Amino acid sequence: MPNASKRILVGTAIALLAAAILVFPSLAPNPYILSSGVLVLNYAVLATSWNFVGGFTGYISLGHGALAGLGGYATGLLVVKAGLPSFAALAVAALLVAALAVPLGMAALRVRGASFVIVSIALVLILLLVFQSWASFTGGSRGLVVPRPFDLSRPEHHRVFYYLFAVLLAIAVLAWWLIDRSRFGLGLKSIREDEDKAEALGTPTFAYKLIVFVVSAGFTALAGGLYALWFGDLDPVFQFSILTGSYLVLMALLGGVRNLFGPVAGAILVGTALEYFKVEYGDTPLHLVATGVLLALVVLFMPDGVLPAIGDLLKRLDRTKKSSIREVTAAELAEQRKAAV
Amino acid sequence: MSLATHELRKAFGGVTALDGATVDFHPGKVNALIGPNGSGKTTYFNCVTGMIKPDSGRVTYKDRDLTGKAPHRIARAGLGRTFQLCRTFPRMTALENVLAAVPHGGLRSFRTRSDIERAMSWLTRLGIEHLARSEARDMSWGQQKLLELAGVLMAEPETVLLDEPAGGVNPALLDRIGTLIRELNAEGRTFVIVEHNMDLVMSISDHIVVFDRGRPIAEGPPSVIRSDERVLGAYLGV
Amino acid sequence: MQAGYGRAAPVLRGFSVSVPAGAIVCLVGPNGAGKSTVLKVAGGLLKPRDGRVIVAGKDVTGAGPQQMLGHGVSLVLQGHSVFREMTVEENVLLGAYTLRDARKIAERVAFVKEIFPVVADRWGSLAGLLSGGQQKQVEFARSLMVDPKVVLLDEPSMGLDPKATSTVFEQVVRMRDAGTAVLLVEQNARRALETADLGCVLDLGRVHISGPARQLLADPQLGELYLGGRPAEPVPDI
Amino acid sequence: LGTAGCSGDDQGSSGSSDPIVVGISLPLTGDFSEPGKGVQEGYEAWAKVVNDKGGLLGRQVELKILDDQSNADRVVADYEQLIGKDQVDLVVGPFSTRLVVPSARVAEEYDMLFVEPAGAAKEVFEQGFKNLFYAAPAVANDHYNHLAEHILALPADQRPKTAAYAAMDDPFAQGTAYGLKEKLEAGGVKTVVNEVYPPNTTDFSGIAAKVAAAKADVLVGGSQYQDGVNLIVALQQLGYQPKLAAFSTAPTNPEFAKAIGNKTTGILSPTGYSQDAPYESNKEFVEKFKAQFGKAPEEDQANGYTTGQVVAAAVTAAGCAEQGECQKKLVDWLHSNKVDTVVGPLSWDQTGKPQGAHMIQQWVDNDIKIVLPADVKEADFVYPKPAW
Amino acid sequence: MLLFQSILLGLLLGGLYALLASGLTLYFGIMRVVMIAHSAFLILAAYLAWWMHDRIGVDPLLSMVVTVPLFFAAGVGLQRLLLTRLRPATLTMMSVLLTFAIALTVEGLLGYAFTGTQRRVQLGYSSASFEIFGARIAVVKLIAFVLAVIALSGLYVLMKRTRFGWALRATIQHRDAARLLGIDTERVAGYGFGIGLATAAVGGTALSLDTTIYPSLHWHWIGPLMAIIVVGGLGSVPGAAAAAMVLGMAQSLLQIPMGTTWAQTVFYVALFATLAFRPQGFFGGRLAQRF
Ligand SMILES: Nc1ncnc2c1ncn2[C@@H]1O[C@H](COP(=O)(O)OP(=O)(O)OP(=O)(O)O)[C@@H](O)[C@H]1O
Ligand SMILES: Nc1ncnc2c1ncn2[C@@H]1O[C@H](COP(=O)(O)OP(=O)(O)OP(=O)(O)O)[C@@H](O)[C@H]1O
Ligand SMILES: CC(C)C[C@H](N)C(=O)O
Ligand SMILES: [Mg+2]
Ligand SMILES: [Mg+2]
Repeated sequence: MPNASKRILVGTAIALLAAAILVFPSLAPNPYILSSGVLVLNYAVLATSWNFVGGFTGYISLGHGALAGLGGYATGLLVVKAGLPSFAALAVAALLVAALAVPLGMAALRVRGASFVIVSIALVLILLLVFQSWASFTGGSRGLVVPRPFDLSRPEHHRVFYYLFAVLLAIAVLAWWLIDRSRFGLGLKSIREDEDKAEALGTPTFAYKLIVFVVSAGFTALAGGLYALWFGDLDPVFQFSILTGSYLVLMALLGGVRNLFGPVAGAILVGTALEYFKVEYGDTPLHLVATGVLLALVVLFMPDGVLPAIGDLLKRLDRTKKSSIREVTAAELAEQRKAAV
Repeated sequence: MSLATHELRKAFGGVTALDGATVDFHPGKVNALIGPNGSGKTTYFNCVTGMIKPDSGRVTYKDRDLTGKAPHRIARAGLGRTFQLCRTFPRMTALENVLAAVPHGGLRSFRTRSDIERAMSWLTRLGIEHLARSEARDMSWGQQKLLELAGVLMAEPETVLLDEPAGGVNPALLDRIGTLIRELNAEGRTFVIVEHNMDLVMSISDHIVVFDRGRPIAEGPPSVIRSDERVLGAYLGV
Repeated sequence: MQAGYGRAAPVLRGFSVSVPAGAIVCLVGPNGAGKSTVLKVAGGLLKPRDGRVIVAGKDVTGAGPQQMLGHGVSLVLQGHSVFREMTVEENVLLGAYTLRDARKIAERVAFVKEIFPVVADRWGSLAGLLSGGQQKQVEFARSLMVDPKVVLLDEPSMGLDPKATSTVFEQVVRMRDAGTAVLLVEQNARRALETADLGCVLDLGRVHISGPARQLLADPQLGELYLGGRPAEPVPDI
Repeated sequence: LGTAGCSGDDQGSSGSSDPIVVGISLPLTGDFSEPGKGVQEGYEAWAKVVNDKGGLLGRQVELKILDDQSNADRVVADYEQLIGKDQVDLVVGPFSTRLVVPSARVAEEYDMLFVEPAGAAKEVFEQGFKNLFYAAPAVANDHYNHLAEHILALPADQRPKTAAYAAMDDPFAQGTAYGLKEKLEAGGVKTVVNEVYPPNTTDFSGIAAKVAAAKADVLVGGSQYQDGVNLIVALQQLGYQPKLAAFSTAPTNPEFAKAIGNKTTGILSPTGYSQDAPYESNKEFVEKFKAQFGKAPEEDQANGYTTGQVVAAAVTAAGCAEQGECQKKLVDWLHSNKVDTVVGPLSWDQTGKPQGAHMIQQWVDNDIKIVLPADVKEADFVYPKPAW
Repeated sequence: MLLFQSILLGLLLGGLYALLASGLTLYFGIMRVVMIAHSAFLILAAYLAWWMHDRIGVDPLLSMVVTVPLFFAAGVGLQRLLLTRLRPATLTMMSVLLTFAIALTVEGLLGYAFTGTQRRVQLGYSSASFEIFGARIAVVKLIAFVLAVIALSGLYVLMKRTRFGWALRATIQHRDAARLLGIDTERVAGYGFGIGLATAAVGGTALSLDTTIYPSLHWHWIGPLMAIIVVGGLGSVPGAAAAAMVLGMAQSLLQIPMGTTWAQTVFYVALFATLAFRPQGFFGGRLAQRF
């Protein structure tokens, strides 16, 4: 019974969220709010993409910003240098980044825990160096200008991309859900808990990690590429930034990494908070302090995220206490068993 | 011939953990592997299941060479194992822990009725069904030990390698586990059990291999081992 | 005494035990009964929700492990608690962390090296690289470095081979003879009860039966339920 | 700078007494914060001067300034906000080429006039912007034109033979250095070292070692500020003495002399602005600026002020200042007219590129003075440079 | 000549890297904490040195009298107030995020207090140097190097030879067991963290002698330092020192043919090579986790 009511609750929540996302553009009072909406959706896709790796396998990557940057640059370069149509370029770019994620993942996923985090940071820094230095190809610090896919007025441009991001988000969330309920997903989660044990139980851990890393990279690249088409100006310093990567982690954590909509909720919260800090403390570096403090609070007091915290709260209101201790003595158990035989 | 190793050797720096272990386990039987602390039993399991690579020697299973294969491949070939220091998935519930051992297969949902029923029945057989929805990290040592056993049995490997299944398990329950092992063996499963609890070993095994310093020094049925002098000297300490 | 973890239901529900100096009290019970929890409370790792811990007539409820050590209470944990990335030497010497008397330490070191040969053999290697049983031995050796008034041992024989098990039980007896109060948790229940003076069966966080160890051992009903034997009359539950 | 809220008054038609709101995003924090703040002062000085005189078209001028944290993504959002949400009447540019390019695109797409104080690199003018105007005399690549002419005019035996270039990886900084490099190479001065370093470089000993080992006659630093100082100190540590050393922007900074141990004599730098320049409005600017901020204006401040002047000229001529049709009028007017500013008369080609040249300053007797071109010089060109 | 000069420069640079990396190694190897904020504190120390020099006029080296104890105390505080709250099971991962947050906070506060302007200590001997075998060594760089060597040796002795060092390592490996042996784990862990942070104070002072500082500079240091500790073998102080020297030298030498930017990639190339060929690091082994 609690299962059914829970399902109804979740169902309504999803419907409400979807409806809110869909009607937002028509309620947005001006193009600026709309463009902020695009940004938040972009964050939501990125955080959800991050969560394929972070949520399932427990490998925390601070380097996903770099994958998004790669997606953006690949899309841009394919349009500019190869003359591909924008969305063909986007698709090819995502495939390229996914392909590149194979060797990257093979190197990075060999190590666990802290080493992996370090590798992911290194990934950002090395790509930054390469994209800055290899100016003849990437445009270097001059940046890369990605032509607009549609000839639309700016507000219309925002609106179209808003819906494109919404579609991408829906696909990413769906993919996450599919994996979450699958055996593949359970295998990934067992990696998160104890990799050796999982392997001994027959899970091809390396292949699993690699597959999910590639999937994650693909979605991240799609988001990055779509962002490039929307935004138009790429600069290595901002495309390959640890800060972006860490915002994704913050969002996913804040929302809850074990939860389908955790990253989305986190993106909405953090995205809005970032805007707010900017407005409030915009002319001082205190926005960094605010971000830092927020992150610290989440890590210290809500390491499982907001959604699970709310879930716990609901559970606590629910009176029925659960306990792990056995409620019958060994003797009673023996009796029961005898009766059952 | 099922699980066998030939001249398996493994040294860690100066310590020779396995020193030419040639062993042949009897298929369809309950085999025991005993020996003093540090005689190389766990290392032997690790080599067999691919967790570490032997320096030399061969591991074969049903005439297939498994030496140096990845652990998951070996597991899929039909060898399941438990760990001496019990290893459960701490933040997964007991039920999920057991389900995680179901052979994996793509995006199909794991929440099939039969899987769950099977998992629950294993928990019940090991006396921890009341913990199905508790996370493993909240369990006592012995409970985790049992949970791990349930996990490996869920995978239904043809050959089950158990590293000290009795460590920390209540003796009353242990009797039941002994019975369970015999039952499963009767269904055709092969067991290789590392254990220091001689009562258990002597009562359930058909064939015993005794290790000392990384190699077998004796083997045979319990009655023979019980009175083997080398075993008495090296292991039982009498 | 009442105790539990986090917000979950209590694990110990009105449990009391007293351990006279110069006696071994053995605590047995099914997995998850709360034995380890009793020791953790007594050792100061877990604060009881209700009830008191009394050492030598003094109420020390709520004291941390460091203070408990000051009161002469020493606890050896269940499972493996060696410092894996430190050498055996460092592990053993850390056992004497609170001692300052170099000569006494040297004496103790010589003593543990003698009774556990593996400690001497592997003096310089990292403890984490030893086999499971070897680690257990190092751990026990570490606990022998001090002379506490009260020793709490959580399954000290788990994973040990028969020889080492005997050594451990000998040492427990030696401690008792030296006037130490020993509270021993064991799943190797028959052996433990043979050694102990008093026995106490714990189930569901309560004392089920307690009495002289020999008497418990002889009780056929207890045997079936907790030691492997015949069932006793059920105790009503709330 | 308490400025207009978010009310977004949509009917700011000319003739009303509402203030004219000018929207600006500036890098007040982050990498470009120092020059960013300089430009801010320039803007504020301009607004005060205009308002003291009764405003533009009889309306007061109000600045709405946002901080973009030196971040290109932010700067776009800022202009998006200024134009879309705050409905400002006019926008003017941020500091630095890196931020100008993306923000100019937003203005372009909302059909807004975009006069900017600091997008000097040539990339700015290659984007096809139709509404952009750079409010300074010359683009980066032309900053050293006078110096190049002078060097190449030296008698053959005095003329330097080799040159070393070290430039920050930044379109502007590289633009200045490479503008000179191109001309010197064409004139036969051999390039012996050509180094590019990322903006965040702090350790210059490696670059310095290369330059010192090559013993180049001329050293050209494509620098912003601190990197120039660091490079000089590293070179001093290695005992390298060039005959001629030129750095973009760094030497004009008030802290410069002290930072390199006062061994400044002979160091060169291009500038688009001089406090003593004879242009009509300049005297007023220097005077009022000093009164307002208690210090003399530098180049960054002048650039901000100039930007204001350019916009003001267009608004006055077109007789309007609001979003919509009016912006086109402003743009058209600027394309076909010349504006008198504190850096001299400015006019632009179709891409918004100004048509002037920079002057060359040199440290002489603990002061920085204009030495080139000869017709406006305040001191004689020192060559070769004394040891530092 | 250029080669010899570059080798010298590489050596001096390597010394500084070694000191800073060993602080990181301390947290990680001994405490399983990935301390992203280490370089933020490094910059903070440099700022304090600069500030004292600028305001009070004392030599930056003297600032250590204040910063080293201050940082030690701050480290103890951080550990006791924040890091202890993390669950042991997820300590490593969560510590990354927590210390990342601390880094952001420090950076923001630095920016707030001192603005984003680049700062540099101006000393009478900033550009002084002396010559050996035709190459020049700047006095400030030599001082920084000597500081690094002293701090590094002190650290090594402390960890391997003192009771405190043992207690610290025991605490990290099995906290409950350590408590049961009478070790005051809270205090010990706090001190351990304090010592790590104190190395940042020394390093920051050394850094301030010869480079520019600005609030976001710490990002610039994180990458190379992290790469060094992986190449050196996570947790090994001598390993970190050796890797730092080798990589510092390599960076310096590679600058000759490749230029500044590409030369920086040597750290990451080394990092990836390490992972490919010797994941446990080139200069120190780690336990196999399996059992
Ligand atoms: N990773 C390792 N590195 C170094 N030495 C090791 C390693 N693993 C095991 N050894 C050594 O190899 C020997 C055999 O260890 P193993 O764990 O196989 O013993 P075991 O027979 O399982 O003993 P126990 O009954 O105590 O579990 C021991 O001396 C141990 O110290
Ligand atoms: N950290 C914990 N959090 C929550 N519950 C716990 C925790 N540790 C133990 N428990 C629960 O408390 C009960 C008693 O555990 P305890 O470890 O004391 O049992 P035990 O008698 O020592 O069992 P074993 O023989 O298996 O070691 C168990 O039901 C267990 O599920
Ligand atoms: C002349 C300067 C104001 C130009 C500016 N530094 C730029 O990046 O374009
Ligand atoms: Mg073993
Ligand atoms: Mg227990």
